[in-house]
Amino acid sequence: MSLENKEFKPKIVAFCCNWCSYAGADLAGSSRLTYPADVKIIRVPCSCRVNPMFILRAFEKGADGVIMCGCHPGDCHYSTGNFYARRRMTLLFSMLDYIGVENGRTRVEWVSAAEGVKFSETMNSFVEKIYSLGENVRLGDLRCKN
Amino acid sequence: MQRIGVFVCHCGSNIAATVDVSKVVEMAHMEPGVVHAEDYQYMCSEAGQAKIAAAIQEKKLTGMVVCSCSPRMHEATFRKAAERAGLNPYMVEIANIREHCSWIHKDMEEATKKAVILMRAAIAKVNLNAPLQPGESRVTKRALVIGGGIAGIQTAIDIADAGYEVDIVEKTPSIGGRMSQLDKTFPTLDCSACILTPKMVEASAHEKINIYTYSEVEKVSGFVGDFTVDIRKKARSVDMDKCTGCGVCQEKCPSKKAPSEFNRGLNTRSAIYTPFAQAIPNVPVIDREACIKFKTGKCGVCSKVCQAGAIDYEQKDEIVTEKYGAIVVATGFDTINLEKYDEYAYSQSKDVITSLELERVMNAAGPTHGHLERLSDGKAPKEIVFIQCVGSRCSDDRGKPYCSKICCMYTAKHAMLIRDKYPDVNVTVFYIDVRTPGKNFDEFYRRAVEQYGVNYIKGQVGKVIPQPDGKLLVQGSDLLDNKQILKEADMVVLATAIEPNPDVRRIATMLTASIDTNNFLTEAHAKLRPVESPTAGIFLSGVCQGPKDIPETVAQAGAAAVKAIGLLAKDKLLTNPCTAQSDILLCNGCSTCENVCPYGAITYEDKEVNDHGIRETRRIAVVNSALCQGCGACTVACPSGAMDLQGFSNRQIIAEVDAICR
Amino acid sequence: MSSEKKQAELIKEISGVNPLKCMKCGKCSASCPSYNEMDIKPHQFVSYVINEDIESLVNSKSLWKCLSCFACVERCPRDVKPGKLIDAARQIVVRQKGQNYLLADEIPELLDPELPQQLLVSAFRRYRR
Amino acid sequence: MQELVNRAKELLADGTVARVLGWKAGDLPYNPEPAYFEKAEELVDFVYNGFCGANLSKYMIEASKLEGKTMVCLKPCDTYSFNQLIKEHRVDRDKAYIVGVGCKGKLDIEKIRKQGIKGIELIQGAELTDEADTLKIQTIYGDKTCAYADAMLERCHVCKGKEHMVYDELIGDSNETKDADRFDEVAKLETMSPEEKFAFFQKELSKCIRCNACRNVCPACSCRKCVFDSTKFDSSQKANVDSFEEKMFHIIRAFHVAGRCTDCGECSRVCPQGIPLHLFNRKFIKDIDELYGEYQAGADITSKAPLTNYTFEDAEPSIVGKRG
Repeated sequence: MSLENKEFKPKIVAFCCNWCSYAGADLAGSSRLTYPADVKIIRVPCSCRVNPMFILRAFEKGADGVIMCGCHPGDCHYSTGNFYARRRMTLLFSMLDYIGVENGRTRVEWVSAAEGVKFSETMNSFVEKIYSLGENVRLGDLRCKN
Repeated sequence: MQRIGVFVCHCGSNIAATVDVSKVVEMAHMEPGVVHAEDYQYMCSEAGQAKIAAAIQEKKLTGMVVCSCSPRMHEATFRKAAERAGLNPYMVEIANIREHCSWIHKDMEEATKKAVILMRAAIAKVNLNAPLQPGESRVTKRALVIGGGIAGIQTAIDIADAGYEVDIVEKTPSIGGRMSQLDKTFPTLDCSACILTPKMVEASAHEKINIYTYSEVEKVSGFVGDFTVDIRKKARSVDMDKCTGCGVCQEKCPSKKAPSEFNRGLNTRSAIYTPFAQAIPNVPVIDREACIKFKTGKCGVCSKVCQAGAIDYEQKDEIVTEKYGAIVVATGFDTINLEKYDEYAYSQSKDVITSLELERVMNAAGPTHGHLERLSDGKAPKEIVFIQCVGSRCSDDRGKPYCSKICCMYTAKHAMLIRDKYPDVNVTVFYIDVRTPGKNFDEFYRRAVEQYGVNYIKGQVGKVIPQPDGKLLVQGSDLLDNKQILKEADMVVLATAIEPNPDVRRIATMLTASIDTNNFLTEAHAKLRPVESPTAGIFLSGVCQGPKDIPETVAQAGAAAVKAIGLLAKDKLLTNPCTAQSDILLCNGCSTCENVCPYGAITYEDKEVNDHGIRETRRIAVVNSALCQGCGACTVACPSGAMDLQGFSNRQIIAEVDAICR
Repeated sequence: MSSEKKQAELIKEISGVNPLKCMKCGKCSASCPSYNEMDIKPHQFVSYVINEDIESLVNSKSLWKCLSCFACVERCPRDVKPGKLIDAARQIVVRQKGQNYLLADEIPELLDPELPQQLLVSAFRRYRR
Repeated sequence: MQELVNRAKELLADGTVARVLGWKAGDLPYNPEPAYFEKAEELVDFVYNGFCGANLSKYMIEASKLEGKTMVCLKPCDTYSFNQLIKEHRVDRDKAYIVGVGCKGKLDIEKIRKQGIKGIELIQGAELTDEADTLKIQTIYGDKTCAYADAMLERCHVCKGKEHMVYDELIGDSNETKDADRFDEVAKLETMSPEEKFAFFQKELSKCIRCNACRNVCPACSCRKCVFDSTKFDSSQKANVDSFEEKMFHIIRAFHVAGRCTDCGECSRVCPQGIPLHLFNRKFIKDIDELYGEYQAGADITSKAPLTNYTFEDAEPSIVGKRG
């Protein structure tokens, strides 16, 4: 299979907190609100469980976009988790931007358990963005690319 | 290597219509560690669970993945099924191929591919799962209620009625709280003392309730089910056991200049005092700041007149240490300081008073014995102006950004009571909005207007100007008539914003209970867990959680009691095993994790370690798994990766990432 | 952007005020010493800006009756500061007149014996920047 | 320097300290190295001059475990690191007798070499007590001179100041050497296009040989075991086979020290490949200052670090795209 012929199918990892965003994704599902199958969700207890190393790891292994979703600030199940997550991600994304990684490849969105619509809209717009950016060539282990 | 079983559910056609389940089973066989894979119509059914149990036993599974609906739906079901078949329930992982896959994708090939990837991620995770055992911790069958107002009293009575021991800690010399200072209550206008006093008596007479008045919580340690609390019993200088409450000491005390806290400083009291007549306990305290004996060493009148010999000048503060299973915070509120509101002339004129002061003025036991009179000259007022929202709904630092909730109703009550008792007095209320959501509340307010002729003007007051003749010139605006109003009044009453008792900050810190920017205690969930603090074992009762009127406070007090009873009824607590653990060999002891833990679950201990032959004592983080709720904030804050979360470990999540990006 | 909207945005920018914070309590109007002289009252200023009717504002009598005593700014519980909005509307008028700030020499002939002294002081404060 | 040696002898003699942590001369005129001295006689080898750039704070982690106190010589910038280590419970303040030594800017031999000065035999003017602002360098090709300021380390041009944050006594005066803003370089990179940024960092980071010198010298990288050496993240010591390894390593290293890095500049000083590693740390410091308020790690031992703190109104991560 030659590279040129291959249709670009992005790999997108979504980290969702158990209490709000994962439930929001469930609601999107039960409401049959579609979004592309390129998105795969990993359940974490809280957005503050997401280590920047996980995000870099995803890119290293060939992810084209990574999105993290959590409870809205102030609504965290653990009361303060997403506040820490917000600072960590802001700094990490800023660093990735600084070394020249397209900034659209990373995103944080706050999605409550009631926001199935927002979840699906968020994923649709994120996937669209990743399609427009194309394959992630600046980060990633080239051995993982085929 | 794990022996993993994969169970793919059709969920009728919910999954099977979009995902090729047999293909998923086929792909499962190719994954490392998988020794069994099958699909079935409904995995959650009795028959489905039986299949799982059979596979666990026949194939000696050490882990399993169910590809089905959301774990939020059936994770518990499958974990229980696994446990019954002898597999540790935490060796079960769910691949959500319904909500996150079959329901949102239409193309079968695409959905099947995704389902396979989700399954692979779950298998990769299960490969790294370890059996977890929920911990157990014991429950001390005793509750502590901090604050002896109506909220604390109600909570204590409800818990005690369920058969559990309760201690109330109250800072002032008597229980009763703010409600004891009120004259009448809305919307029924019954006398506050008449409904409160029986409750106070009931609490004090209850065999399961023990009341510490004139006492404060000094130190709290421990965790849900097993708190240890130090209570400081301040020296009363009066022996509680000997005192008969005859009151002679108060009568004879020569020092009578101390401002009365109960009457909001509107009059004075003696140095040895009970705050009010119905005080419980009916034992006075000596205010050592005001007492002549304590200031000069001479006097001792009270000791001489006390026939019971109860006066004890030598008494010292005493620390009582007690264990509790649950703690209820009921610290209540105070009115805000009006110092920064020059324009209302509160500190310039005695005739500008707060609504709480008006309660005392209207009360028969108050400074004016219930006569409505000006505090400056004792004259009967003819024009009274009420100003609403003083310090509430303010975005600047002079006031509070929130609505204090109770002011609209008590102002209507005051206006109505005055018009009822003194029909010749004109009452004007300047309001921004009249907020009356509550049973019979709007009807109450309408009665004030329609039946009692209270003059409501929409518009805030800009300035109150004391006049040389003692009158107060009120300059306000009428937004409906679009005109500015100048009104001469004899008395101005300010509906002052309420704020949480300032002590709550100290208490919240001790309890590691979180508070918001306005110092109100935060609830575990704004809608679904409104009487619990995010810190396990801490419950919230009354205004410490947010502005409330009496019925709401009592309702919340009961709810807090039920939650506390629910906890005390258990002999042991099973703790969530998905907690953080620190690796003794990796931990730096740097305290970073402690700083982000919302539950105060992390402490540090000097531990002897053997690091590949190097024996030394190191400062190591220790997680109290009874307190840890498993958020994982510490695991990311930890620079060395020593802190990890069981059930969501770094390697597990990385394995999922790798599986998805494969 | 329509010219009305532009002007309203300009007022917000000059004054640094977010009129949407107003809770319509009327404390500004209650505090205003020039209230009776005004055709558009201080609290109404806020809604005029919200409704983007700047035309009426700049043509109102109120614009020149405001003493800039800033009682409304001091007392506003919501940080909306109607006085600043009025100030900004005046600024717009001045700018429309070709950026010509008042020269000291021109003042005597402009003086109106009715004009309150405080207005003059505040005018100096503002235009000497 | 003599004053330092004399004081060290006194402290050793009266038993206040059991050892002295300073620098001893290396085999070349410009490579002194950190050293312990336990006896007065050993102090003949003690040096303190413009080439003593090494930050001795990190050595105090091990020295804190030894019997008795250690006299440690800390330059003003080193004291920030020491404070940060106190805050993280890694050093024992009671085990240290801190002599705050004066500093008039530390020298970078690479900068001297870049001026074409090779075959160096002797350098004069690098002593703290030397008044001259020129270095006299004796080489096998004859005598050369070099302005002191031109030979200074990058970090000294953006010096945090000549105050010591923590000390028991002070010896020697310091000079104000700051003549540039420490965020200028970062700001310049920020304005580049993504392609230019990527090219810049790709070029710099491809030089990395994963020798771990930056990690070993960094006082904030004081973990007992680095995550890159542990099995916890499946990231341990992998072969240096692709372009991502270094990026991951350096981003994570900078992230792990974000909010804790005092900007001591040791990482850049020791990098054998000359990678400007401080650009990573400073980017985080700049972001923290701009987004969460100015914060200098090590300026005190009580304030909350930016990554263990928050406010409700904190910027959203999307600000990264909006700043342009």
